[in-house]
Amino acid sequence: MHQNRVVRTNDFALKLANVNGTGSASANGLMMQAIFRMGIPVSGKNLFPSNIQGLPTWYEVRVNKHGRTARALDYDLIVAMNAETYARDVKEVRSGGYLLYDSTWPLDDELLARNDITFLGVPLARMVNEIFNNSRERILMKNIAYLGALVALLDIDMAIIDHMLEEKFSKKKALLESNHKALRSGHDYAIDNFDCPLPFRLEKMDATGDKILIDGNTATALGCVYAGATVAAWYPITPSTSVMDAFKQFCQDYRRDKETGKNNYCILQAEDELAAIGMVIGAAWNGARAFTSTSGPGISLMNELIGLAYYAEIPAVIVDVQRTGPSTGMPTRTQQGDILACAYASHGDTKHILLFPASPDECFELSVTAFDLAERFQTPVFLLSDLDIGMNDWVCPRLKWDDSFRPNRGRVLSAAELEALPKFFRYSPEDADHVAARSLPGVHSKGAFFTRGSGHNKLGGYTEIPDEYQEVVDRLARKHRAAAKAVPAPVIRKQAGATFGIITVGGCDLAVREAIDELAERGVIADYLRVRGFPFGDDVEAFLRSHDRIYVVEQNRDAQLRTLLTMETSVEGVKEKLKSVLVYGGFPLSSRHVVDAVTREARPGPAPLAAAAAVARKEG
Amino acid sequence: MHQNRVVRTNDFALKLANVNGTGSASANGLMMQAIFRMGIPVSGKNLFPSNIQGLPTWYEVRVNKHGRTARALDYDLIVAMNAETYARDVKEVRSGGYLLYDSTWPLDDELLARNDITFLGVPLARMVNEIFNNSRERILMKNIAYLGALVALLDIDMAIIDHMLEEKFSKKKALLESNHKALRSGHDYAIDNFDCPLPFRLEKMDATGDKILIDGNTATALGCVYAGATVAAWYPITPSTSVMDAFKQFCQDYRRDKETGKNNYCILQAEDELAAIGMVIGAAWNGARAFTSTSGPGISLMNELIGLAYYAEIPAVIVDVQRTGPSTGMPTRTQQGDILACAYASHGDTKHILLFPASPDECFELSVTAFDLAERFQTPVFLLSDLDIGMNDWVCPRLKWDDSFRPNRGRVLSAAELEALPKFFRYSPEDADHVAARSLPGVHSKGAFFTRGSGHNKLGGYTEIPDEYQEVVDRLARKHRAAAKAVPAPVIRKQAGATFGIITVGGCDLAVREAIDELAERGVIADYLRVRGFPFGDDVEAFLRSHDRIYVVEQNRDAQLRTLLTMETSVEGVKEKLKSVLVYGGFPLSSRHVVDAVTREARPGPAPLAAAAAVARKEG
Amino acid sequence: MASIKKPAVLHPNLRPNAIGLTMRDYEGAMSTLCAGCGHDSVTAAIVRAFYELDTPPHMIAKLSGIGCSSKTPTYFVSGAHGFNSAHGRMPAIATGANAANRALTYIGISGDGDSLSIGLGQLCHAIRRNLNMLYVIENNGVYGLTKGQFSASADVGTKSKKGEANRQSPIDPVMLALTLGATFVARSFSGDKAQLVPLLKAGLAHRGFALIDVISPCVTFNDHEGSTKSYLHTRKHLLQLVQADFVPPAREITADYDAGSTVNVTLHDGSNVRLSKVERDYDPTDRRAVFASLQQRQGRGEVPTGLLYVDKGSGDVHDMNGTSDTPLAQVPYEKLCPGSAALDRLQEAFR
Amino acid sequence: MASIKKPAVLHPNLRPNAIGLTMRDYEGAMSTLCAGCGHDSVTAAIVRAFYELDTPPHMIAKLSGIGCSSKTPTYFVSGAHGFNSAHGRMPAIATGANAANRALTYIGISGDGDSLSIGLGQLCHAIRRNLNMLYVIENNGVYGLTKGQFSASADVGTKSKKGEANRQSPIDPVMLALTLGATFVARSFSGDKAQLVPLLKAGLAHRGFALIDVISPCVTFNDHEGSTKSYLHTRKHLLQLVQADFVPPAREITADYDAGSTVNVTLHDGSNVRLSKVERDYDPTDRRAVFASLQQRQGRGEVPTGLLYVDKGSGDVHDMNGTSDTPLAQVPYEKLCPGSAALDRLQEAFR
Ligand SMILES: Cc1ncc(C[n+]2csc(CCOP(=O)(O)OP(=O)(O)O)c2C)c(N)n1
Ligand SMILES: Cc1ncc(C[n+]2csc(CCOP(=O)(O)OP(=O)(O)O)c2C)c(N)n1
Ligand code: SF4
Ligand code: SF4
Ligand SMILES: [Mg+2]
Ligand SMILES: [Mg+2]
Repeated sequence: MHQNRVVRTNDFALKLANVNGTGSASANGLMMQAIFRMGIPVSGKNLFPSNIQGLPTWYEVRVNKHGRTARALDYDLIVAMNAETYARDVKEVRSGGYLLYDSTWPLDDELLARNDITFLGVPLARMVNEIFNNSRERILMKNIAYLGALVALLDIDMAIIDHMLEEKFSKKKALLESNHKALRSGHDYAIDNFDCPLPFRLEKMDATGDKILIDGNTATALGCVYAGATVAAWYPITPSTSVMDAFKQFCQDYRRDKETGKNNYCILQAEDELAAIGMVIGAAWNGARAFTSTSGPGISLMNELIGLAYYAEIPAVIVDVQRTGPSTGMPTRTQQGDILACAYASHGDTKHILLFPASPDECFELSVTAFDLAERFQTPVFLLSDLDIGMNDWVCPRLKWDDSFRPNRGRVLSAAELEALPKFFRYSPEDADHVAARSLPGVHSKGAFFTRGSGHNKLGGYTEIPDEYQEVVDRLARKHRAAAKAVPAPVIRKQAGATFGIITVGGCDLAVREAIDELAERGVIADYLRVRGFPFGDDVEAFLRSHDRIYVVEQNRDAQLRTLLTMETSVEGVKEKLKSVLVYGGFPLSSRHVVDAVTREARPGPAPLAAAAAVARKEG
Repeated sequence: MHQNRVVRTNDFALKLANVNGTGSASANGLMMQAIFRMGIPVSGKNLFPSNIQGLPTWYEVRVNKHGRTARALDYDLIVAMNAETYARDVKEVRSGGYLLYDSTWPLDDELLARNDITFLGVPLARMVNEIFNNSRERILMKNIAYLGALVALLDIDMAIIDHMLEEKFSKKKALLESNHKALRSGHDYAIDNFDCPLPFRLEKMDATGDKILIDGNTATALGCVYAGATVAAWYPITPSTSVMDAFKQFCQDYRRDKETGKNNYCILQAEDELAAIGMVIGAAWNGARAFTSTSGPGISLMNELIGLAYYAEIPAVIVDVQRTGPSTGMPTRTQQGDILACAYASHGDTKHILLFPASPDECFELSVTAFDLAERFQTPVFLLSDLDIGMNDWVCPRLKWDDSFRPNRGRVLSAAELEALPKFFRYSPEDADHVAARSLPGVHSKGAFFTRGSGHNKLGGYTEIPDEYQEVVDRLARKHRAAAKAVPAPVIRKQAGATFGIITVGGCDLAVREAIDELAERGVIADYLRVRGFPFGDDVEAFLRSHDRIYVVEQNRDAQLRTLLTMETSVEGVKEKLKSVLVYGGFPLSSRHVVDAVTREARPGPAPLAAAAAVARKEG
Repeated sequence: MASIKKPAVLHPNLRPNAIGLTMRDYEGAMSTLCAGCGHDSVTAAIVRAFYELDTPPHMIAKLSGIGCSSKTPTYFVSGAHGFNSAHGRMPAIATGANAANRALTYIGISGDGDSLSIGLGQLCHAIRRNLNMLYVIENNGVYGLTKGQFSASADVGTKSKKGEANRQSPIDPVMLALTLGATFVARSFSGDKAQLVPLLKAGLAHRGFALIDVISPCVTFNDHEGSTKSYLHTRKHLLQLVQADFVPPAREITADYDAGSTVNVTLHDGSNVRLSKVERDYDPTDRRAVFASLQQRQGRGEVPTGLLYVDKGSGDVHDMNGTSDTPLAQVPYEKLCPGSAALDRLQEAFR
Repeated sequence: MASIKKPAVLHPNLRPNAIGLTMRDYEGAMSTLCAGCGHDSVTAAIVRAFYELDTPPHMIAKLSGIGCSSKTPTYFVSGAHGFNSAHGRMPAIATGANAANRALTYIGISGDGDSLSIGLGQLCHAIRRNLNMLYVIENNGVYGLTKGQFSASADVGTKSKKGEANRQSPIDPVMLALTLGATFVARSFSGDKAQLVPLLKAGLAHRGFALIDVISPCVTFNDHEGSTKSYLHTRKHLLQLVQADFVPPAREITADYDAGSTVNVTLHDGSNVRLSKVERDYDPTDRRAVFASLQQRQGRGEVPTGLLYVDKGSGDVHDMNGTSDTPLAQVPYEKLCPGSAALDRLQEAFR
């Protein structure tokens, strides 16, 4: 519980309740960006519905000078712009907090019936109706008006907002004009009617100078461009669509040949996901770096061909921006529910390489890695992102690029090498990674090879003979194990006096690290490991070995990461060591979920936080 | 090693090497059936290629008076009718054994260069060419001619063969005539030229009087008919195709309404497996018992809709006649490689009910169970058969049917019940199984319900609210666990003084039980458990608890059953207890594989059998 | 507070129909689509069609795939069972449902993405089977729910909101259906309720697969200048080739009409569809002629609408299968299980 | 000992072609299909076509799905890269392959099951994209490899080996392709090598999607009396509408011909296809006319063959995409990576 008599700078959370399709997103984004430009660590989470217009949508902003910007679960201020959800929204204001609402029409009392919070009524509708005539404009500008009020209430730097508006509408003077009017009216009303700023407020700092504001899907697309991907095939699906939108944009900017004006890329909007993965496999078979981006339902549809790529040993990069399953599930909610579906995708004995980015900057880094691994190990590689990472803007370190980087294309024989060979055999000899060299079509007839998903021997010939068949699939198993050394190492944070460990993955990172700090403040000391790749390497095994009790924090119901850690490591008693903390309601993880789950169990240690417990019941 | 001076009755193995598409299958089947009718336990395994005509095919027959009829790995007699594989086939005759070949043309000596076996040359081509003119007939009758020779060599009851031919060709006198001629000529040649019968031979007994000869796919189809399935949707795929062929035949025989002549069934040949499972889901949604049959690749393609059925809680019965994967793999070879693919099919958090028949009679029994479980738990149920069970003729106990059986349709509300309800909610209230009642279209408008694969709350309404979503998926998890009490109990065979356990599944049954007997004979005593259903019940857990060392014998590379046993039971240290015996070359399991693997490890105990070790290297 | 409310589907009058239900009884939940979305008008037409057909709500099965269009079954006939299935898979699910219970009236709502991309194969095979259902494609030339990518029905040259022109040749569901032997093929426009309602009724009464391709503009992503699926463009180029009037079984066809310009088709249930043709030489029962005429007109950029082709001759899935009249889902188990005696007899063959 | 040997594909002569290769150099592994299978004749024709086109084997990419027909790429041009992929998925894989390397010659072999059932959606969309490849359907009206079920191309009334008659209306790949805007549509017969070879050559030279529907009887499961895809039935009803002669770029067209009965089409690579028509009024370049004429003839039970329609006008995937001439798979990384400077500049937009 916060003391709200004293002033609290750069440490609060607010939530904006809107109706989707009313233009609130841009106003909210503007505010978040402004805070970022003030140099203050901030996060913005867009909790939107699977719908185009008219349903409830929320935008959560958390400001924290220490960079603890995982999702917060109680709010100092809620901007309630949606009649439908108003009742629910009021409840979520923390005791002592504030609620900003449109006071154009009087609210019936029971909606104002909380005497532990402060109601800030702003006649937004009336204000914009006075200024604007066009009804669409009135709807849009109302958002800018409440933004104006927030500028005053939170001490957002007005100059920065002005500047951003000018950037945005440099070519649309009229719009710029309207935005300024709306902004001022909101601002001035707040100044005149409330004592601004509120006890919790902003104050410039310089914690973001070396940072950027970017969403994971854009970063992934950028990674694919820098990795040298030339063929992309996809079928639209939330929340992965923006990966291809961004890839297309970047290609138009960077891949159009200066002289010829021709394109050094080919993006194929496939008829479905079965076709999309087929196109990727065909392109990779032919020597291009190719990828697809999709979400759960697409992974299910790709199952058969993923097995083909695995068995015929064709590289393929599959970006899975996970959403809440099963089936159609909740397309605009986040989850980490495809871990097993990807690790073992397809019928028969199959095992795949997985990469787990935790933030947009890692999406950039690991998407490049994905292509190198796919080509080095001649197999499908999954980049397992999620909606929270992929579609929300995150504050991250500037992306770096080393111009000396050259892609690892794996073992591919040149015309000369083929010429020199007595005879080419596709699946032998194998190298230390248990990978054999491949030949590409069109290079040399000595490299001619007939690729098949049916039984084949180590020479590449068709076979139905048991030991010939086994020789190949056994090598595939060894090859997968060999990839453990090649996938990115886990992130490990040890603390003196740690009594247990916490393992997590992907987007849980921030919340779990915050939880570890909070726990430490309570004297509950834990080591931290975040896996970044599967198969698991020695450092994961070592961590498992060196801790007797380990919490596995992940966002799915069935403890999928725990299953992988149990079955795919060789640590004595591993299953018994691993306890699960599972949060899978569809909203991003908060440190509270973890702190509560751990304190509930971890002895010695204080009793669980009531609030957290409540929260956990409600969302955890 | 057998002593072949002494006479051995009803205990030997032979292998017939043929070319597919030459009619050998029917001759070989005839022989196996004759032995069966002689009252002798026998098995016949058809090892055929993924091709229609011209490639190598083998037929293995094992005769064993004790009913040990799992696949044998060394052969007392090989009938070598295929030039292409002759060299390989000769090698497989056990030392002291016999090889029958066509001596029409002299064989070059190095093909006869084994002095530890006896070569039986029969001029088959010449014989049939003398009798027949038509070239197709000559090809076909050659098979009957070697059958004739075998009748003499093995003491097959000629009267029985004659009788079977009469049954078979009662309407085709000319053909009957030819068959008799060919049969006699082979028989007489053997009598005149060899001292018949061979030291290993047949002798009538009465071990099969209460038995039938049937393949698993036929039995499965019969089970579906008796279960009351009315809608079947499928797409052809080896080795599952004969399930639908048989279902169609049975429906034509039993499901045509006497009065109206109309059909009480509807078989839909779908355009692919995605459509097939869709049709099953649609039919089940509408209240019919519906099923599909497929193999690995089909399971991969059904992934998305399996998740829909799981989440929307629609019954569906999926017969997976497993073949060797991954990808197209070896379509005419057996494997148990889809266990995990089925258990966790589809993206997101999903878990399914699996049934594991070990023989055709269990295919019949469990296919009936599958429909009851699918409707009781309102979820997809997989019947995991395989090529060996599904396509080979097995000697099994007669199928029994209790006419008092009535299907368990699960909780379905009648018009009256709906009328009586204040209001119908699809997903509550739940019963002890955590199942809620469903309503069927067309029954009562009070039962009207909008089924969806998107987020829904316990009332059945659309939701994107975390705790409403969780409430439903948490119940689904409980529902799956509840099924553990309902799936068929495992088969357990304990022995006094057992020092360890062996767990297996499906078609491994015979070979493992034989291995356990052989081990016992060597003083290595093991308890036996065969799982028949997933989720696992208390008796599986108890068995795991009560043994410190347990071998899990299964036919796949990645120890999929072991994974399931490890993750889906709550037994302390279970992972460490379980050791794998994996045979996955595509041919059925033999006791040798198990005996060898166990003796290699099991201390105290004798050294591994050289032969077995060799075999294991070659096929294990 | 801001919140765009959409009116529930309109119900001009509350006069009960033959089974005593008012139009309101055929409505569904409030639409969550964008204000002005063509799909909402189609919904309204469907409500009226069922109301006028006096169909008992619980005897209706409404199915869909995934998409804005596929959401619409929620918005009509709440008294009917509905199935909002998976993207592109509704045809197969409808096929299975129909196999299990032939007594229900089946209506499937899909979109151009749902039907012509991911679901194309299933749509084509449902047509082949002449599945007895009304299949409505709410065709807007884009993927609405995923925010405006071109769909396979986008015409060559049509522009995206960003101004990009489509270059791939479109799949025309009408031509495709005709090629595949569809027995009822129509095209309409969400903005033309007068035409749409009788078409829907005829399609529901038709035994076999009735396809109605409804141009249904997406106001949010494809109603701009340069789009060939906008309200404006459709209104401008739309041309009603055949006007269909639906005459229910009971009612008898009065009023003489010009035989040359009118064709009367009696459907299996005894109802009649009276087709008044704009052109004398257009024969909506001659597949080849229809083909030629449509190709010609569409070649000219026209958008011919109406009940373009109908053939009541051929049988549906159940006719081909000889299924019993009792819905399979309702055949008593006693009739389905051959019993132990039969099993014993049968097993003699397994010896 | 019994073992049915099939002759390797015949090679009448060993005369080297322009690049010094003999027919034998275009052969593949020995066929494992049934003796007499139509597919083997198609294989032989393909061998000759490539030989006569002087195509360097390693510049050929041969792809297929799954089925007996899909096995055939193993049996021709062992010097070419091949991909026997998954059932019904070859079109997508060919699309990706083509996107990565536009310099190769693509030939896809499929079956009626592979293309018209499980693969129908992908085939239709490959046609829409006008993917630059020759797509051969070895059409036998059944699923051969799974032992004789009816395929979607089985005609109404055709009988299975067991004597059952098919009742579902067939999908005709030729009509389908025409409806979808295919730019090269032909039909032939495995038994008519003289017709098939020039068609294959023209299809390979055509830039865009060239579809050849080859009636290729299944001797084992669909060559019996009562089957409309048997050798006998096909020979009896086959009618060559347009006879195509292929004239390679170099060679010039000599000999004057009757302008009314002959059309000359010059392909992108400069080669010519000379079409001699059986009927004066048949115009293989007029889609609508072709449609009408085919519908009429097929209505009479005829099986029109030849290069039925050709349109060299429209562009392929790469034209629409404006892809660089260098195959994407060969563009050096330096041209693909924008580098660190660009990244720094770009990130100014992310502040
Ligand atoms: C397997 C799968 N892939 C992709 C999606 C994402 N998706 C939802 S709706 C849709 C397209 C909808 O377009 P259309 O059918 O034309 O409907 P509209 O929204 O235009 O009415 C897509 C691609 C999905 N739900 N499932
Ligand atoms: C996903 C999948 N489903 C089913 C099969 C089984 N299957 C193999 S070939 C085939 C049909 C082949 O028919 P067609 O394409 O006409 O080739 P044909 O053998 O007649 O030449 C089928 C159903 C498969 N291999 N994969
Ligand atoms: S996005 Fe388009 S299709 Fe979807 S609801 Fe809005 S207007 Fe309708
Ligand atoms: S089964 Fe038919 S299609 Fe297959 S190889 Fe034999 S003849 Fe050819
Ligand atoms: Mg659309
Ligand atoms: Mg075929």
